[in-house]
Amino acid sequence: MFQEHRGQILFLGGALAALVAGWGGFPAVLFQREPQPVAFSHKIHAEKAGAKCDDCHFLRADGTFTGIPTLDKCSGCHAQPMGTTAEEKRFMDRYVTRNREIPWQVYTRQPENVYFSHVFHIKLAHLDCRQCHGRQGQSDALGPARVNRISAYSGSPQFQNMDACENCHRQRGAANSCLACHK
Amino acid sequence: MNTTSSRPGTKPARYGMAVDLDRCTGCGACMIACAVENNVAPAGPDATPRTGITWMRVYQISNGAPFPDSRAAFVPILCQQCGKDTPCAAVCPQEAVEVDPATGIVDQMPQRCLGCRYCMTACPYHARYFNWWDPRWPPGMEKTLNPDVAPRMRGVVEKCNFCHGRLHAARDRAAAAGRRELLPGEYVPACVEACPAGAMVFGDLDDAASEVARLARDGHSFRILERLGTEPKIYYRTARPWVRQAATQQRKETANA
Amino acid sequence: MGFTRRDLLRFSGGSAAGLLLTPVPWTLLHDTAVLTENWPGVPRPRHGEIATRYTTCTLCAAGCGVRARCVEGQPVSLAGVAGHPGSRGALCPAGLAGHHLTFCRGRATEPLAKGKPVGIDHALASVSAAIAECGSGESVAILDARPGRAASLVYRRFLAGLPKAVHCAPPDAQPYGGFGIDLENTRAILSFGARVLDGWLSPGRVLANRSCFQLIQAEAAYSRTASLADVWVPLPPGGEETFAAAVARALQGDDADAQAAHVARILLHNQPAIAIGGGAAAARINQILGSVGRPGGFLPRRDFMPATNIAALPDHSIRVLLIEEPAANDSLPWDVVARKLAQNPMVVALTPWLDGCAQHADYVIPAPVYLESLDEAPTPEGCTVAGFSLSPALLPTPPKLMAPAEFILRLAHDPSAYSEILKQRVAAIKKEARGTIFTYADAKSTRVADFASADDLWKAMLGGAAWFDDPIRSSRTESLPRAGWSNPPAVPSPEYPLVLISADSPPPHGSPLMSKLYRESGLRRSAIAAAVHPETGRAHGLADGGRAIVKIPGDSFTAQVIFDAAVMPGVIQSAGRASSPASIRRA
Amino acid sequence: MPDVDTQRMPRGVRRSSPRQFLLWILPWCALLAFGLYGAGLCLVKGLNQTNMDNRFAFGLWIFLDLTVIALGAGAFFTGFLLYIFKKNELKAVINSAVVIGFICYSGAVAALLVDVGQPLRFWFTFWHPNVHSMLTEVTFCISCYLTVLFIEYIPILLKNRKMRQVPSFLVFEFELHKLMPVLAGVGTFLSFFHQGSLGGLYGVLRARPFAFREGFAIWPSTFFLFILSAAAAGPAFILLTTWLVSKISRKPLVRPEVLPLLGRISGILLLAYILLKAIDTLVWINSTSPARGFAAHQFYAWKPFGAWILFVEIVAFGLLPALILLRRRLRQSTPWLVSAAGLVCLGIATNRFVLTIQTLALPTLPFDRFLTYLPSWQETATFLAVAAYGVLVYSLSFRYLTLFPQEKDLSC
Repeated sequence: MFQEHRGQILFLGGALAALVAGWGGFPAVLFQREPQPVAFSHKIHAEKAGAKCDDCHFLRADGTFTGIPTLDKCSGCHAQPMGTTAEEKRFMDRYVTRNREIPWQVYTRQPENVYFSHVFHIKLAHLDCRQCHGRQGQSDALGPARVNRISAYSGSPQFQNMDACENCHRQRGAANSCLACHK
Repeated sequence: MNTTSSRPGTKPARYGMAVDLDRCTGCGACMIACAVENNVAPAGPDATPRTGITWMRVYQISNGAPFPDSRAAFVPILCQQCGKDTPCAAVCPQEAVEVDPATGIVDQMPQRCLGCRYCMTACPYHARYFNWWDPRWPPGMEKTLNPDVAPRMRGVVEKCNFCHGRLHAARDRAAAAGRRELLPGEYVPACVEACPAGAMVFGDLDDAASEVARLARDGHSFRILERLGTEPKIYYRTARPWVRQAATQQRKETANA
Repeated sequence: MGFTRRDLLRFSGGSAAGLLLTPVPWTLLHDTAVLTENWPGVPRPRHGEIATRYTTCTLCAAGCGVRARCVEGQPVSLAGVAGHPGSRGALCPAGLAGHHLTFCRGRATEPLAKGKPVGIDHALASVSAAIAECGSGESVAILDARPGRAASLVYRRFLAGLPKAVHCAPPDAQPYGGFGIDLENTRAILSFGARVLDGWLSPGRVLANRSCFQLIQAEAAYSRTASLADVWVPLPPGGEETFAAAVARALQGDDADAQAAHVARILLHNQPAIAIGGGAAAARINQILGSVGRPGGFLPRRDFMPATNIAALPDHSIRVLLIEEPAANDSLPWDVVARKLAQNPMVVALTPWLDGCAQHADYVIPAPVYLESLDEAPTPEGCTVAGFSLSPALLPTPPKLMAPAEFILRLAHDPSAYSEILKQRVAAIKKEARGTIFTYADAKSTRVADFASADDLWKAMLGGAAWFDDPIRSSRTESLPRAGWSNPPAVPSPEYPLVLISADSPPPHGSPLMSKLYRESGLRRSAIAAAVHPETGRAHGLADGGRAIVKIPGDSFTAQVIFDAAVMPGVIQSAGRASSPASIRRA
Repeated sequence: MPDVDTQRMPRGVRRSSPRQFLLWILPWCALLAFGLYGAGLCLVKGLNQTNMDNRFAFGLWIFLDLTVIALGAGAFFTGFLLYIFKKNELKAVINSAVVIGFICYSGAVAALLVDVGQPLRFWFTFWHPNVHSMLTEVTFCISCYLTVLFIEYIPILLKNRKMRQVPSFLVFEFELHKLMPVLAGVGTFLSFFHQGSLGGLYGVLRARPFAFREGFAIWPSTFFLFILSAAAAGPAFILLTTWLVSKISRKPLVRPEVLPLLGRISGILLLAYILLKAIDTLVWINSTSPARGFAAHQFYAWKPFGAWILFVEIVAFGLLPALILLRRRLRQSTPWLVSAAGLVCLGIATNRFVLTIQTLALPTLPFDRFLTYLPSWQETATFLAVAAYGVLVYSLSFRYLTLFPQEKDLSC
């Protein structure tokens, strides 16, 4: 039985092996998981500090976006420990006391050649943060960022790829020439 | 090309430039300002005038008279932002070049570029430049790069895009003030800003009130290679007949014979 | 039976087929293509808070106002300051890329003694010792790159304490002495080789008035200015004196050759007119034109600090020479300096560069370049009123670097820092309470008197501001200094049948991006280019674009030949070379 | 061991000894290796290894591609005549034609991959095609046609004695054979298109008046001229190679009437081409070019490309060989026939040269200069690599495969 179909079986075996490796192993290998340096909870800050998004992530007067706040924003409140958690203590003596900036892993880091204007989407298109960033603002813990080992671009689910941008722009009849969003 | 519409509520502009050849002294400030603004790398060790990258390039032209009657004039040549049958946009095999209907600016996307250089053969102004080398800055000088412009990589074509980074910045400032429309003068390319002679004027050619539109209509104004019918948006003006002739009329003699 | 080769083929065939149904090949295809966007070799600009800061350019004597765009404090581009009274919102190419100077190669990074690193204190000690050893008849000299600064005062104070000392300046440092040029009202300029349209005074000021004056360029070289002037008088090399005399005769109504007469006519019909650049020659013509002390001519101003022209010093008189090398734009003619040095002299170079006078120096004291330290800009060259502005640093000062003034202060055992000297200068301005302050940020002018205190004034100037004195109503009409030196006539000989002249010398130091002008576009000829008239070239067996060897007395260099019908026959035009007889042959 | 070697050869034909054959291919292998090194430098260090520049953005390689693809046209055109026009005499050369076609096209594609600045992005053209671009048309057609040629090459490969021992291959080959006419049809269609779009490549450069041509619909006249010229050059090149191979291998390969037939086909097409080319040139001189502000005579005012090049291209390398090939008596004499075929190929090369190199050398800006360009050794090496690759593939195919079915009968 095996002998007479030996050829086909071997062929199928090869195909099967490839399928398993390609669908199972490959993605795991391709993406590097970068854990966040600090266990930060948007949820707690939203509740305790009553912080809105743009308390920490705000637009400058010239329309540019600050993105992730720098350490001094944190040490504004965390000059002394607010709580008793070991995690906060670690955070305190690692960054605040040493005054070292926190090397955050950005989920939505855009490629260098992308010009994304927050001010346009917020002030003129009146988009809500959630439309792109999902429920990140309510999250209790920051998951690791996924970085493509080859292209070094963010592979996180929150990462907006060009198709997503283009579709939305097309629906809203917004500009979709190359240099409208690239630089 | 997938440029369907401009931003809703904004009327499309047709940005153009008027260059006064009688004011230009060929100092090269525009070329330096351009390179600084657009993160153009300094010359590699083997670069020549034929392999260098100068989005803005000032040519010296002569009245042809020998010593002692020679006179010189200077003609800044940048991408002429052709408005009709744009030669480079038509030939790019993978939509790395397109004309933005919202601004009339001819966009070049180095990240989409294959580096086939077909567009360079198509451009009669030789305003397109190829990255023959990896871009290299002296150690530490990367710190001075402009964050509004993405550096290019080896093996792709680049060219003037009217300092698109400045357009983005201007749009951001306007948006921060709740405006979609840009006010005249809110957006000016680096070369125009840098010209110490004030020889260059930039603006919306469709805005009849603008200085550039007025100069474009001026009797002394002309465009280079106008008869190719590609509707370039860079206007030159001079009151000196020989300059106009040298800049517009094909030479008859065999210069290299 | 075992695993045959054919089996292996079957298996791999199967896996190959299977692989096509997985994301592997397509993802790899995509990601490798994306990799080309940010592979090594493509730098990543730094992002962050963008701020505008103001300073004043010290690269040359023009003192232009500068607006800097900074990212995270690092200047990424420079531009002029709109409405600046001196520079009219313009910068020259070198100024536009001034923030790159700090990254140039060939920087002096630590004190050197005969090329070996030494401690700064050791350097100070040995220089002091050398000064103490100075014998009679031997003098200590400081070569002041730009007399008239607060730093110059420091130098003078130090030298005053020495038995025999001289505060001197490069040959062409003070072409107009205590006078400024009222360019705004000038109708004609006769220039003897001055680069009027190519770096004279401040480009903004000259070009803003270009349409108002006739420009007659008298020089042998077909320079940038000559090629654009209203009239180009191609003088034989070194023929300035003769031509000036002819023009002078013509101006006084005596007969002269047609060309001189023509020039004289233009000068007379376009009053007020001035002559510049030709030293004594120009001075004589200005006397006849009466252009000294009248509007549209040379107007006296308050702050003149005369420094001795080093070329005028007796030869072999200097035992210890401290040279403050100009920052970028103009280099020092070393041969002129060398003649003045006594037996076994000590030369101290206070310079940012290793390739300039540092090569001839016993001690090199590394100086910061433009934007690396708080500096000052004195009265802009050719300004009709006194002026002063600070040049606040936009970059951190590298370690081990020391501003020349600092070094002299230490030498004089003066505890005060250079910044305090500058502060005193500002305080003095406040005390005299004359003139106006132009602040860069808001382009407003305020009377000095309206500032509450010297401190306010100091703060304002640190934020970017320029002080300009009130014009003075004196009728001083003493003649112009005969400063400035026209090249001695270079006489061709059988051995050296041609004359080598300089045209549009490139700045010795500048941003790497200057390659755009000199190497990537051919807009300006690099130092290796030698332009000759085609006939001259053919007569000497040269080919256009070919290489050639140029011989001058005691030196020779290879150059790239450029045939240019505009160049004077019998002349070799090469950037950045002193006038001299020369011969040329194919390499 | 020669016997093993002979087992691999087609039955009933005699081939040179392994030693001789080795001596023959060794230098070509060396050349190939050297060329690959040059190409490798260009890929690793970038195109700064070439002497191309911003003005001479295209150089030796594009000239090579255009010429080689024109010469390779014999494959499609012979197939076209054989399978669709049933010119069965051409069966004698069709295999050789297919191999030559395959060599030319694969060579051209390889050169193209070295020529682009970002080879890793090659697939962008397929993913984000700009349908207005002639180059897109070229890329699509050439890659498709290369596949076709490959499929056409397979049965020739499978006819090899060793291969025939695998039963499944036999079946496969038999099936493929039924497919041949279809493939020939597809191939012909594709070829007509990309030969044309190669011509369009320069004809559409509306801002390069030396190259620009008016045309019909979206296609400039060069589109059609290229098709015709390629169709004329293809057979001529096959004629040339067949003659060359039989000279080198010292064997009759095809019946005496085949080569003249190829010559006649080439002659007829060439004459038609030359006439149209002449008309096109006149129209260009008198209307197209002046209309864009360029008096055509200016283009020829620049040394070294005087009007002589026009004469050479149209008369010496065009009209002359056409007339030779159309005279029955001259056709029958091999020297005339072969030299005429040679001239045809030269003519094609000249035409492609003028369109690529001369177009770029000529200034368009009034104050610009005429430029010259000499390829660097890396460029030349890559060029030679393609040639060496061609010779090797052909030699191997000739030794082990049946390129000329009539050879067997003729040799015994």
